[in-house]
Amino acid sequence: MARVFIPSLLRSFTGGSAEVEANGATVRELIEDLEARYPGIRQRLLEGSHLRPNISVAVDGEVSPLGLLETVSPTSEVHFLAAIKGGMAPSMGSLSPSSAP
Amino acid sequence: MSTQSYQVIGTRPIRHDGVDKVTGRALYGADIQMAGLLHGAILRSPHAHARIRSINTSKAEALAGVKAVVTAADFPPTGDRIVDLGEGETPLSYIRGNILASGKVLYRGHAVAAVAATSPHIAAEAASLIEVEYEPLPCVLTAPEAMRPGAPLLHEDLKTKEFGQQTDRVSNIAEHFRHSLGDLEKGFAEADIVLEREFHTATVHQGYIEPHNATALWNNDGRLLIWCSTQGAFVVRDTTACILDLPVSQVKVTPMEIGGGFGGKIPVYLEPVAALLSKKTGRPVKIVMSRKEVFEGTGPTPGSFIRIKIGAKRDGRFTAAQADLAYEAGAYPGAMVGAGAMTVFAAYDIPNVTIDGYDVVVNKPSTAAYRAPGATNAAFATETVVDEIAEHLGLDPLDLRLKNAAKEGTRRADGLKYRRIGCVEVLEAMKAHPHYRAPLEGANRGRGVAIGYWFNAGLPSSCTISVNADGSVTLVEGSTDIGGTRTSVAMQAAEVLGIPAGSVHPVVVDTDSVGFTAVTGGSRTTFATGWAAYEAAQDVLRQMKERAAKLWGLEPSAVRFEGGHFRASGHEISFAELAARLAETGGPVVGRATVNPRGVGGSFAGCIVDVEVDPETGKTSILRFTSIQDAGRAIHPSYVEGQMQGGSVQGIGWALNEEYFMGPDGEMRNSSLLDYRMPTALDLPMIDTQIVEVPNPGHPFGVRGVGEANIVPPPAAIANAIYRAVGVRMRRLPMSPPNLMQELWKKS
Amino acid sequence: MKWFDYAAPDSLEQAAELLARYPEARPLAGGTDLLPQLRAGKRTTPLVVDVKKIPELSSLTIDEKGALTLGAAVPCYRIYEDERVCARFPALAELASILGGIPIQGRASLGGNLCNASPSADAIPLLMAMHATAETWSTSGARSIPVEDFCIAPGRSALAPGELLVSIRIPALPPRTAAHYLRFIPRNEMDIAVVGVGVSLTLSDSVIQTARIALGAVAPTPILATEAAASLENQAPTAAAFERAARLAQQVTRPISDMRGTAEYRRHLAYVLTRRALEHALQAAAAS
Amino acid sequence: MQKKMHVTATINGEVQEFLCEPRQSLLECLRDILHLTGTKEGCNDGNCGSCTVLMDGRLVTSCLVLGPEASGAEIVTVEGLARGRELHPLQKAFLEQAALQCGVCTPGFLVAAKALLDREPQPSEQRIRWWLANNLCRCTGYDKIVRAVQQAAAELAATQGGMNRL
Repeated sequence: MARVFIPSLLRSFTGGSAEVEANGATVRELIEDLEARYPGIRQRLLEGSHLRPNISVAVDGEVSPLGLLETVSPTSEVHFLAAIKGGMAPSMGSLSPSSAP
Repeated sequence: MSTQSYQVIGTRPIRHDGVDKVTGRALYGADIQMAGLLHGAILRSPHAHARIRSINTSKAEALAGVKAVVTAADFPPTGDRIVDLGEGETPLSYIRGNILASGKVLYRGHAVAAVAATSPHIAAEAASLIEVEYEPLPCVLTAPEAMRPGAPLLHEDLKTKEFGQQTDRVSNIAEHFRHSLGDLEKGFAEADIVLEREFHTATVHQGYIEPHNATALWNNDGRLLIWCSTQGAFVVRDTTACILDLPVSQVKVTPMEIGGGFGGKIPVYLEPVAALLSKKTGRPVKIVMSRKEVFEGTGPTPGSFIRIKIGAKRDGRFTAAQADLAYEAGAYPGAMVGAGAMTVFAAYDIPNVTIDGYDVVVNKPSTAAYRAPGATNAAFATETVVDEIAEHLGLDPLDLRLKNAAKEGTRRADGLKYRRIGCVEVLEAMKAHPHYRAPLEGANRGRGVAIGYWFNAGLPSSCTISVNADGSVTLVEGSTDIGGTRTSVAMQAAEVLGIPAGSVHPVVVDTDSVGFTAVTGGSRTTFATGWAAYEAAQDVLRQMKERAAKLWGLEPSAVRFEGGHFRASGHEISFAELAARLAETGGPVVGRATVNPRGVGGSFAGCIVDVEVDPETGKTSILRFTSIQDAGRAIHPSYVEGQMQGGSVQGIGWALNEEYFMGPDGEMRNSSLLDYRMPTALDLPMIDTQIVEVPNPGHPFGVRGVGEANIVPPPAAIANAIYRAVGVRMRRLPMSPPNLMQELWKKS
Repeated sequence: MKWFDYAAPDSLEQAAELLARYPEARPLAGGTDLLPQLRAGKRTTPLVVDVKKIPELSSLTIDEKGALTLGAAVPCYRIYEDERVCARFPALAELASILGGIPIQGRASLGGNLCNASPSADAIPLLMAMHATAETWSTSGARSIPVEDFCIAPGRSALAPGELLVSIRIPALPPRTAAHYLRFIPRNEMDIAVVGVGVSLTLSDSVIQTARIALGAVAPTPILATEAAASLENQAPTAAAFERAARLAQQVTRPISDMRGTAEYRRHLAYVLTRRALEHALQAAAAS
Repeated sequence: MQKKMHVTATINGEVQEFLCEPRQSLLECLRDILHLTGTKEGCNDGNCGSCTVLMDGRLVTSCLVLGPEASGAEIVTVEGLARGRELHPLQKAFLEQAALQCGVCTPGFLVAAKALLDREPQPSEQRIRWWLANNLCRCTGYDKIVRAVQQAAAELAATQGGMNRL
């Protein structure tokens, strides 16, 4: 199972644990598995079927440009990070649609 | 990572755009001339915080030569939306609000209305004839002030977010987040020494010499054409399309040469306004900011309040560290506090860490990135506390840093583990540098050191490379070239193709003519666009091997490329010779690539500085300065050195004199290059550099971004040097003569 | 910038006539203060009168008594490139070489610096210390105004409407006399004085015969520190005497706090710079 | 009545005539009327040096000169430094020393440095810094600019101050 690191502000869902385990071949599947174990956490990570715009995911230490589609192996380390506004990667031009309803 | 020796990489060719830039031929945004061109001017708020009661434009419209006036009312009626321009969810009203204020003005200099006229003088005069009735409101100018309960609110609808989750708390705190690692209490309990200090840093500006400018033509076919000075043409395209509610394909942005950016030319200010004026007049409209507008109406980098607490064992080993970072976002959410949190302890391996970040809105211009945004503020705090710990424990400041230095496998407080980094190598190079051991004699002189980190960005870049029959290639890219990246990108293609750098002709093109490319920022261009050029060159080679195979009647797999020649058993043809025969072997060869790379390698930079303080005036002079940085692999060492020198001097300016000097009414009192006091040639010695190369395993040539980390250490290093010179610890930036004198008085 | 007309008269009479006809007209010498002020809207004018073609304003002469008459529009570089000025008025040449950067010195004049009447003007404290007078002309004739009486408020001079500054007259320095201007700026160039001090000392045998001390940027106009100067007369030029004079000079300051420094800081600098300027002047006077 | 003025000036060796408003600066005249856009505006109040030109052999910031004041004057801008296809030694040195990054301050620096070398062919580092103190560069930290001026001075000395001195 992949090791998932829980940011401090979401640890209320994991009973205070900073590090949990979850299954899944992709980040999307991993989140589904996390939701089964820690109900409510999905809603803090996803908005509809997308990763929340303020959250990015890192697999094995690399912030992934693929997000939910990124593949995960059973030995992976997965981090959910508060995406950083201004001056950081996402603000410098993304391929996101120019507007969302 | 290849350890082969390179033909092009590491050499110092003349930059491709050099002749145009030394002869005055290079065309920057303000140089645009076109038939029927109108000139725009913007009316800006004289209040830091006020409700707009009414705007009367009739007198302006009546002035001879005036062709149009626009206000926020001219935006399409689609303002009540949440949008995502890669900054996260943001109300469109915030994005538009910073372009032209609606309802309220939130800082002095906030754009309220704009005019297009037949000359810049008439436009400016007309703008002054627009009558705006304001209801002034109390303003808040610093983070601690704005966070206080009961503080005047900038946005009545702004509710604090905790890790992206909206709460019901209405306040000026747009966002709070926390990184934590280990057990903080346990870590401090283990420490033999715990120091806790508070720091204030002033708002500072990037200070690029070319003011913002934009020219727009809303063409009769409905397409919006824009020429401007920007770090990212695609960002301008997407943002302008979003603001004006247009499909992105209806906007074409042509990036002109850019006279400096440093992060400050990522946001959009003028383009949508010029577009609205063009829409009303049917003519192209150019707007160029004055220097005062640049200071008051664009995005400086946040002022901040920082509290740092570090615990260490007697032997110097850090056991715990805590940081509170409150950064001033300016009028709209989005301070660089996330990056500040990521970098505040980034140079150290500390087992127990908690970092709290606060993004706080205040009545100042909406902040923008500035070279390693957020990191310089944070390092000023951390690196001066580290220096104090070294003093208390009687350790050499570099030994203390080396003892705790982050290395491959170190886990940062945000959870990520470092891959191969050069922190230790940079510290060792500092220690070994002759400057560090050179005698420093004389009264009131001192030497300081500090280290800084910037993590760098990847992000998408696209390139095409067309092979010319004369053996040269044309490289088309979307990265605006601010400091010589045409050349550092071209050199990577040249290396792959086995041709001289001068045989690659790089061109930076508009948004219709190249694939999506993110901004020139985040130290990413030589890394990511260079990588795209590498991949496009590989694509060229693959196709040319097929052509060679066709010439020789072989399978492409039989053809090798080495030393600039295609070879197969018994056959050999140079790149140039084969280029001349493309027509007969199937037509043109165009290589293409688009990358969105992982493998970004962060960069560490350190500096050693000697200062002399005049204890009677508080003035600090820089006697000697050495900058040392891990470049991964230096593609063009002269321009790597140039980045190190430029970043260092911006750091020196930030340390010593630069600040937004605000009156209590929110007026910037020093909004000119006379009183903002960036360093001149006469204020500096030569800036010595030493490039450290710890190749980044994530990049084909080992490149790390070098544009930013160099600005991070100087303020802390200078503070540490000042302490050794005159015995006072400076915890407020700038360490200007009056501020330093204040501390000297307290001491005596 | 609002529209204005431009005229470049080539005689004092023509200029005076224009200034009489357009009381709001602004004379233009180097333009280094006037143009930024017009652009910022701090001043408006219907007519800019370029005075550089008027011979009296563009001449630099030293008369038989050794007095210097410096045309109001003579740019700084002509002062420090003039060997006679460098030899006889070295402090003035040095002042001209620190006023703005080289391109500013290509245009800016001490006359303009005086007429701008800024509390922090670099030229004024030194001119005051050197007993300079402002020579003016208008349709009602010529007059001579001591420089210490020339500034009446920030940005306002004693010039009457229609009156033009023609030249600055600086008497010859007596033997064993030296002047010095010292200012404090955070950068090493391109800055406005946080405080500026102009001094002159005349030595006689082993004592100071006369002294003059003027300070800039510590009051609404540059001021003379007469008591401080008087305290030096007939005193040996010792560190203690300079210290005492500097403290007295500090007492007459009435500084404000602004982006260039607090009132407290300015008062402190007034003391430090007065002391240092006197030390410089002493060395120069002793050597002369 | 608001009337434009007729100005005749020698610009980069050629006599030029143009009409300008009295309020237009020499900088505006060069850029907007004569389309000599090599001279840049950075601050419009004489504090950045990007618009530095030579006027009758003297360095001036062209933003602080009114167009009509140029009447009869001889102006040299960055466009006038090269002799035909031959770059001025300063231009070559700036390229070889990588003394520019964004390049927007470069025209002003080149003109200022030329004025210095015309007067002081062998300036010390301190004299170079003194002469260039009115020109702000935010990219380079000045190090490579100072070195480029030193290189050009050495080259000019080697050519006996002859052919390349324009």
